[in-house]
Amino acid sequence: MKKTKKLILMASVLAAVCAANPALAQQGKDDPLTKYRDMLAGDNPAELSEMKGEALWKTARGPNKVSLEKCDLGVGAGVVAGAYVKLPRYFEDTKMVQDLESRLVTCMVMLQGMTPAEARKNPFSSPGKPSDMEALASYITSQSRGLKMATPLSHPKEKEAYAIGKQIFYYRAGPYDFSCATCHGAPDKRIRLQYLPDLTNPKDAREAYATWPAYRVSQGEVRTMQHRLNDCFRQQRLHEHLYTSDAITALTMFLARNAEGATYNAPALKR
Amino acid sequence: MADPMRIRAAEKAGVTEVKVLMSHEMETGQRKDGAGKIVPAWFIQNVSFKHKDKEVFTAQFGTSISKNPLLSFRFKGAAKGDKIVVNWVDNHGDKRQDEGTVI
Amino acid sequence: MKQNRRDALRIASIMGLAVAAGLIKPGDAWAQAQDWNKTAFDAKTLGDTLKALGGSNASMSAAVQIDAPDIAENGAVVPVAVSSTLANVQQIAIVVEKNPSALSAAFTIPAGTEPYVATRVKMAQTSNVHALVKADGKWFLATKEIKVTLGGCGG
Amino acid sequence: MNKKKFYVAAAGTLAIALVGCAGISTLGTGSGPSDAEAAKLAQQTMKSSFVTSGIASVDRLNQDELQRLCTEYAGKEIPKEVSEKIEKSQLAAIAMPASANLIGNWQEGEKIAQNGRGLTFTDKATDVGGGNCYACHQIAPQEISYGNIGPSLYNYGKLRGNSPEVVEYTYKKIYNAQAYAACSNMPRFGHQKILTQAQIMDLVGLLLDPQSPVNK
Repeated sequence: MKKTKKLILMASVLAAVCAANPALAQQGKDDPLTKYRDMLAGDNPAELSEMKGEALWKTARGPNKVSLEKCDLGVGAGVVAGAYVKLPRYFEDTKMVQDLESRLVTCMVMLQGMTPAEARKNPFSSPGKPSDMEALASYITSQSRGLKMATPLSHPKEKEAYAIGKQIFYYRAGPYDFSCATCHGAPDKRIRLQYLPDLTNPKDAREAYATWPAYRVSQGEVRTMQHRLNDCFRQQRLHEHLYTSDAITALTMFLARNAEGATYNAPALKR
Repeated sequence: MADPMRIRAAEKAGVTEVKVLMSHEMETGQRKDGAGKIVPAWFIQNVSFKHKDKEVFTAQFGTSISKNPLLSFRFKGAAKGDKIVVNWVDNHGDKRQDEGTVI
Repeated sequence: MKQNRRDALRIASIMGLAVAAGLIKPGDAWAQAQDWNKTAFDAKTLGDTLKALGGSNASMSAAVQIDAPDIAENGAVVPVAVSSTLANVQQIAIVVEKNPSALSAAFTIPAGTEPYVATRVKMAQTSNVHALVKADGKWFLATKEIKVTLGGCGG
Repeated sequence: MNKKKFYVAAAGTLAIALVGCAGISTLGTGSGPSDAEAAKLAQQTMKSSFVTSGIASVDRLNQDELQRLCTEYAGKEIPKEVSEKIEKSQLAAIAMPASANLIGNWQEGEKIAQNGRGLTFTDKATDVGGGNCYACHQIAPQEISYGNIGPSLYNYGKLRGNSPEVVEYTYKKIYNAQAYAACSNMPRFGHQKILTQAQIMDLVGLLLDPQSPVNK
């Protein structure tokens, strides 16, 4: 009897430890930024980008003067709803694992007749130079809101991408000796006042992936996963990666897959 | 041309809360570009809200309203289904008019 | 004075005709009729801003509330809401003391509209933020300090 | 896409779903490449995915011996002989300044601790970089926006005094943290030429000068 009780107690303690959500701790009473974040929640300028992206998706563009409405994002030609939570994935027609932005480039080239260079021309907006890619990503990701992350990991190329992504995550290099894990490999860490998701912990990994793309109030733009990783590499003091490169796809695969089961909730609003 | 606004207006117990997001750079005139040159100020100056042709709220903005401005206010007298007409004009004379429905 | 008013009315009716004739879209007519208080937006101090808005002095009042965070994670977007329990509120203004141009925004509150506004302002640095409220022809004031922190990786 | 194939894929996905409290390191990759194979593929992938941009050239991907070892032991316990080897070699490579007084100007040190710029592909070679110390450490109490990847340095000098040993250790620790803690997260500010000797001395001042707000 006593033993059973002890076991139950141990199990419940374990459960409590498992349930302890660092993301919730961020919103605890002692976090001085709680009020700031609460007041911003609800009115997300990303919605302007979603509206713009939807119009772009449906507008005939490129030399072929067709819209993207027949673009196959992995769940059927023209299907946007639920596409993002199943990316990145292997695509038979390109024989590649592709994330959303890589796939959009493919559609702009194959359907709309743009050159790859044209399609990749302005991936990240700057003041006065809005990016179609960011708007399209805002719209497409918004159509997965509320769904569970379910990135496939069955094709050998998907498995390979995951394994490569994991290696990149831990790869220390550059003048600062940083890897992704330097900032995202331990619980409850902050840079300045910003909490860093521990991407080696499933709970944080889910919460983090499920909230990109995001409208960055510090930049006044919706930033995509490609931009997030590009800027992480920049801050790591590595050199610049090519937009939609294999390294980014692999790392995204690793992160997306580790977010398995997360309820997708983006475009979000972040600092 | 300016991008559309997102307008939300919800009526509850006779009070309608209006929330509008406007798509605009809101350049302060203080920022320098990559080449070190000052980027000229470019910002929304006036916003007006009308319900049944009656002005129910107006705003004058300076350069320190955040990019993609949010504006929210509350007024009495609207019913569900009524239209709210929002206009803005910026210092270049660019403007935008959109309409929202009270829910 | 009377003459001016009549002129204004005449202009208004001409504009109305132009709109009706399809010469000017309603938005255009509206845009051309707007006033923007340059003097107020050029003012560097709370006092000069108040003067430009037509006030001479404002008294601190607990009937004016500023709802804003104590600390902002980023100065580019700082949420600020102003409300008041005063009767007959006609105008609300938000002033950020240490910004290059102190006045962020000024709002008119017609009868039937509640004395409440919420927006987001840019703050160059930690500063006092003032809410000016004109009610029954008199100006009232509330003040709150908002700290702006440095965030992110810093590069 | 073949529908049947898709359902098979979905079933496979479910089979590898995370269980309970398991960490991500235990997440199976099925028949994917081994770690060693993946490491090799990752090198190739990164080489083909990165381009020289501004001051950041592609050779930044090339690891030195320490980076290679710390990558190899990431998330694992580092064997004692490996960590001792790292610390010894890093300590031996520290260059001491000519000046006998290592306590620089704390006001300058504070600016360096606040400055997070330098060495990114958007920085210029002529930009004066900083240490970005507040990103990871609490230092002077006036700055409320500080990180916690590293320990708090508030009262650093007050707690330790400023004997010659403490001064020398502090300089060397900033110069090369790996000399005392193999595979530390802290950049090797002197060794990797992120900061100059004079800048490091100013940081020593920030931490040890009795007049610095750190020790008030």
